Amino acid sequence: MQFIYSGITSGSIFALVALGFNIIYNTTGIINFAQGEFVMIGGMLIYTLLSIYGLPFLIAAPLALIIALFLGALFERVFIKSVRSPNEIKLITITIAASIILRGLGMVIWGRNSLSVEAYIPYKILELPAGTLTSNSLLVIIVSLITAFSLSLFFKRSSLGKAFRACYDDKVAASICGVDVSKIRMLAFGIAALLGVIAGIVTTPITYVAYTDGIMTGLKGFAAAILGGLGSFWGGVAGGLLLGIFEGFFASVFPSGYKDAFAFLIILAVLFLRPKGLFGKKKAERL
Amino acid sequence: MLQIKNVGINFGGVKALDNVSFDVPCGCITALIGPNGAGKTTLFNIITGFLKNKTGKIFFENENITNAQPYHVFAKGISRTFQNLNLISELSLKENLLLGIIGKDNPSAVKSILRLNSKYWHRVEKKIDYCMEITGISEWRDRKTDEMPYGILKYLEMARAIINEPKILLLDEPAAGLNNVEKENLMGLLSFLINKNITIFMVEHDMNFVSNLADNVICLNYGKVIANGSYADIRNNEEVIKAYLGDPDA
Amino acid sequence: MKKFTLVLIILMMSSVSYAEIRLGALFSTTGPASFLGMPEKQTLEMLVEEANKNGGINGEKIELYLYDTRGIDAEARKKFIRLVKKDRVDAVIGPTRSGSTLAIKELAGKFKMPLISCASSDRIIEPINPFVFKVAPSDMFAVRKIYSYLKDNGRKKVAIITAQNGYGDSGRTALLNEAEKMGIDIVADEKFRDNDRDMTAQLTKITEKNPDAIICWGVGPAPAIVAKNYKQLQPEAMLIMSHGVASKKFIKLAGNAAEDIILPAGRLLVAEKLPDNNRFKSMLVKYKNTYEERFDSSVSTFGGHAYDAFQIFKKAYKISVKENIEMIKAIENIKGYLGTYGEFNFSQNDHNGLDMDAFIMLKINNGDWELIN
Amino acid sequence: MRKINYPFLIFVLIILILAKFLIKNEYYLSIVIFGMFNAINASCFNILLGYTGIISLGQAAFYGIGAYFAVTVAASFGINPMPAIILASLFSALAAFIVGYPTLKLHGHYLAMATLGFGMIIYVLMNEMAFITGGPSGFLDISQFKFLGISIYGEHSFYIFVAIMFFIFTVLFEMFDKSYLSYKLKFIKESEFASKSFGINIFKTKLIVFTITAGITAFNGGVYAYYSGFISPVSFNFNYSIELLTMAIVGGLGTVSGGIIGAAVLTALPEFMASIEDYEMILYGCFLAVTIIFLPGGLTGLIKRITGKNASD
Repeated sequence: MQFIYSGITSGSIFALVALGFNIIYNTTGIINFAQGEFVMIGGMLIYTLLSIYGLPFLIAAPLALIIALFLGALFERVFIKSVRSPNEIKLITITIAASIILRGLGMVIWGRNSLSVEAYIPYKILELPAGTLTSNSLLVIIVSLITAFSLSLFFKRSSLGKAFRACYDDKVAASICGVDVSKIRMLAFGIAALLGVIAGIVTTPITYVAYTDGIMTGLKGFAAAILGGLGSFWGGVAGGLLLGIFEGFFASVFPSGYKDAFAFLIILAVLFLRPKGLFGKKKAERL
Repeated sequence: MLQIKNVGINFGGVKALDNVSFDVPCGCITALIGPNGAGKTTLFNIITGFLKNKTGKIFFENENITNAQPYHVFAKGISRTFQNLNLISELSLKENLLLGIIGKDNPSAVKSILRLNSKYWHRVEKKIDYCMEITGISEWRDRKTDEMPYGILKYLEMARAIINEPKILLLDEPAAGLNNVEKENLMGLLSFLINKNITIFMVEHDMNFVSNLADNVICLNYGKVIANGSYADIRNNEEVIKAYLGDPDA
Repeated sequence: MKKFTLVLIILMMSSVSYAEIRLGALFSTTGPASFLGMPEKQTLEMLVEEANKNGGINGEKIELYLYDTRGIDAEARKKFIRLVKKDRVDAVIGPTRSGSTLAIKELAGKFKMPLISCASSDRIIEPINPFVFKVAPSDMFAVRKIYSYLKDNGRKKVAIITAQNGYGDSGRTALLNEAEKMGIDIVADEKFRDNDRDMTAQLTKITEKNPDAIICWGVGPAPAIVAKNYKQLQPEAMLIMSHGVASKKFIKLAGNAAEDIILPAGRLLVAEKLPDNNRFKSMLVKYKNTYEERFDSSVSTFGGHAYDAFQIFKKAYKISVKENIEMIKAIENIKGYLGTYGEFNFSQNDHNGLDMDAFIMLKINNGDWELIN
Repeated sequence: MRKINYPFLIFVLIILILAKFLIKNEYYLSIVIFGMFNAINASCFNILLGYTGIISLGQAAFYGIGAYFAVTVAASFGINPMPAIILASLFSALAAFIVGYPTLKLHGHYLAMATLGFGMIIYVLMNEMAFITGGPSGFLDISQFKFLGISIYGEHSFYIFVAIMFFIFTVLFEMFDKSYLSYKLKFIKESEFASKSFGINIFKTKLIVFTITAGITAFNGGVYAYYSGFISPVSFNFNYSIELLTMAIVGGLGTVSGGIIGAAVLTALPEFMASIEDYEMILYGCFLAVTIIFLPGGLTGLIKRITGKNASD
């Protein structure tokens, strides 16, 4: 049973990263391979603000989020918008290039060691049926869920959120209806970076942060997004949680060295049986 | 020649095609008309194997081709054009024509890489030249497709569809987007093809074009065949008029 | 292609500068093992600078050629050939990782280039290659130290959890091999990846087997997560780590969870706490203080490897000049060198020169190391 | 169909021969050798992505399968290196066939994920099947490379062997590029819909291409294993697949010279940047980004634009 608790903890992070993937995918059709790097930057930012500048958490966290939003938008302007005659492959590669640059910057600025920050809430072990959970893990889960819910509200209710959805459905139509598609794309990257930084902030006290962390976080998030169905909001969340639980399950049932292999095997199986992911909807294609 | 029997398909509850049956007779031009969303292109896609129909059967020369793979359908001698062209913009006109033929002949890849089948390629070059000539696009043969006007591309698509010498040609709105001169030329080309014993089955909106060419007209509306006959019959059919002009009683 | 060859030709013609002693070094200063390679690099640069300030070796200045292997075998191979063929060094220190060392082990023999590795795998010196040495103690010694400690405390049922990398694998092999010989019963054998974020699943599985002790073998942040998860699950068993975490950074990462963890490590960590009559003390304290002062970060035993490697090179160079023998023979003649990891006694059949004495057992207490007997 | 670009092939040949005689330093030879290994892999990747539109992020896995299979089979059954490499190549092709059968029905990002997942699984197997592969510590028991009774050892003799192999593959790639097959693949890449309706069995074609490139990559991997004398899983992880992707894109997708130029530049570049260490990663990323943003056709496209002639066709 313990694997479910641990799976949900790591899964909720995958979910946040997967959401970042989905938001960018939906508005721009790009898979942003630098999404994991945003998580790394988030951890580094909160470390800098808390441990180096000594700001209180309640100032540091919002500040980090604002920086994230700005960083994401800048990312889009510098890397994505400047690509001439963009196509899928070029855009994927430019995000790979960007992730290498971000990683290099991370190394130069923050060094090679893993960094950690003090836990935000007092450490407590919660006894649950057939397992335990720490208060900090619970915080991760709660923050991830709140973020997902408020984001979904944003997309459903606010007019800006509706503009996002319009972009997803039909870019040309959206621009005709007065939606500034270019601005929406920039904002999409901003929000994706925001999600990454939130994930980075909540995980750093538990799992630390090092400049190389982004690659694997990104891949797991991508896997979660694909598992849930690329572009599907709640699919991404479910995919993340499922991936986390799968990993925990395989680690606790099979020789744990093989757990990643099994997790990816499940993803392959899902792709073969349901090529659009577990919760993905098939977008109607005109032949 | 081509028999459609009780074909039906649903798109998420909407009956896109409902119990459609008709024959496309050999050696003449059959036109499929109907308002937008009537299911014309859907039917084309079912015939060519891109969509799997839920019910009904399709026969070509008395052979069951229901739910066959697209390349099987093509190999039987059914060639088609598209509403939105589907040309390869990065390649030249000549190279685009190649697509029409290699899928049919399936020349050996190994021989091709080792350059052992030069005779075959001579024949192919000749065919390409011929098709370009009859469609009148020879002078642009080495130009890239993305720098050509729409009319030329339309002809290129025709050329690509006939280069493999099909038995039947499915044309999806061949006259759409062409000016009057181009339409005249197209009519000439289609008559020429009929003389070459190629059956033509086309979706077309331009009634003038249909009236001049079609021996046989089928009208679809809301996925159902509402009329089937000569152009004169169809023109006076009440249901067809209703479908195009809307039901005055409604 | 044209440009590429042009640059190649230019590079070929531009021969390198002329220093008296050329020392090559390969460390993994980027990539996943960079937090090991960095202190090694810093230590070596510091030592070379210091040596040159004091007139070099035998009055000859040392020129250091240092490259990053990025933790990749192929990169280590390329850079090693570069050191040998382009920079024409006299000896090479490094690489950081066992895999990278193994990747160039044979080449070192072929090029007759003395190589003093900072990696720990036994396969570096077994089978013995006359040109390849290592200064990191074998995992076997650490394992023996741990097992004898456990036996002394009457604990025989052991669960192991190792990292899925060269370091963890080499430790795991030693743990499994020595267990039989020393009568230890291994009840669980689990693994984790360096970038895993949660090991409670593996630890729960281990706990179900009721071991007396859990041995975690890994480097970097992952063992700190193991320590935290261990605290969370509160098993009966005691937690033992490897010398891979022997650095203040580990205590900082694991925080409270690091308390009471037992590990084998080099004396460097507890230099100040050693009794004054300890023959290692003065040298360890000196290195520790200079390093920490200069780089403003706490010393790690991995940096100590570079320290030992450089001292051995220095000694060997002096011997080889004095007695006019080859460098490798000179290294084999080094006896009784007091290094960060103990007393090195090289011989023709022992290219490591250390024994079980390399390790002492430490306990983490109040965020600091504490010697235990 | 189209004429073979003989000047290009002769140019490559001259460079290879010149390099043999001009480069005496084994360090530079080793870089050229690595460049050629990378070039073959990047060209295979280019055929997949640049010609056929299959995005395969699992190429490193095939490279690894080739390397591991060749040396383990040779070590455990006492087979000579060359037959072992050929067996490895066939085995990898078989693996590609089995994996490709379900995966190649997928498209775009889903295909990327599937191949990436395959790469991850193979990586885990390389680490965990220690009884065969030696696990994360690597595989050391590699015998000396012999071909036709000549033993090949050291940079100089390996240079000759790898250069010949590289040239043969380059000629084959060039012949492939000028054959109708490359059109067939380009049709598939540009419009699956149109190719399907003109009788091309897309799935079969893709499967064949995937299988053959996997075989070539594995062959290359086998030779690499013998050249390097030691292999460990880190050489065949996801990062290498990404490196191949960047090489093909920097060089220019859909051209024969693309993979070669990309591999040459990106193999040589880090060697020149060795002195700036910390900033190497940033510069590498910037170089990549600048190429993508400002050079749509990659370096090949740039060369074409400068010389005004076609470097590849």
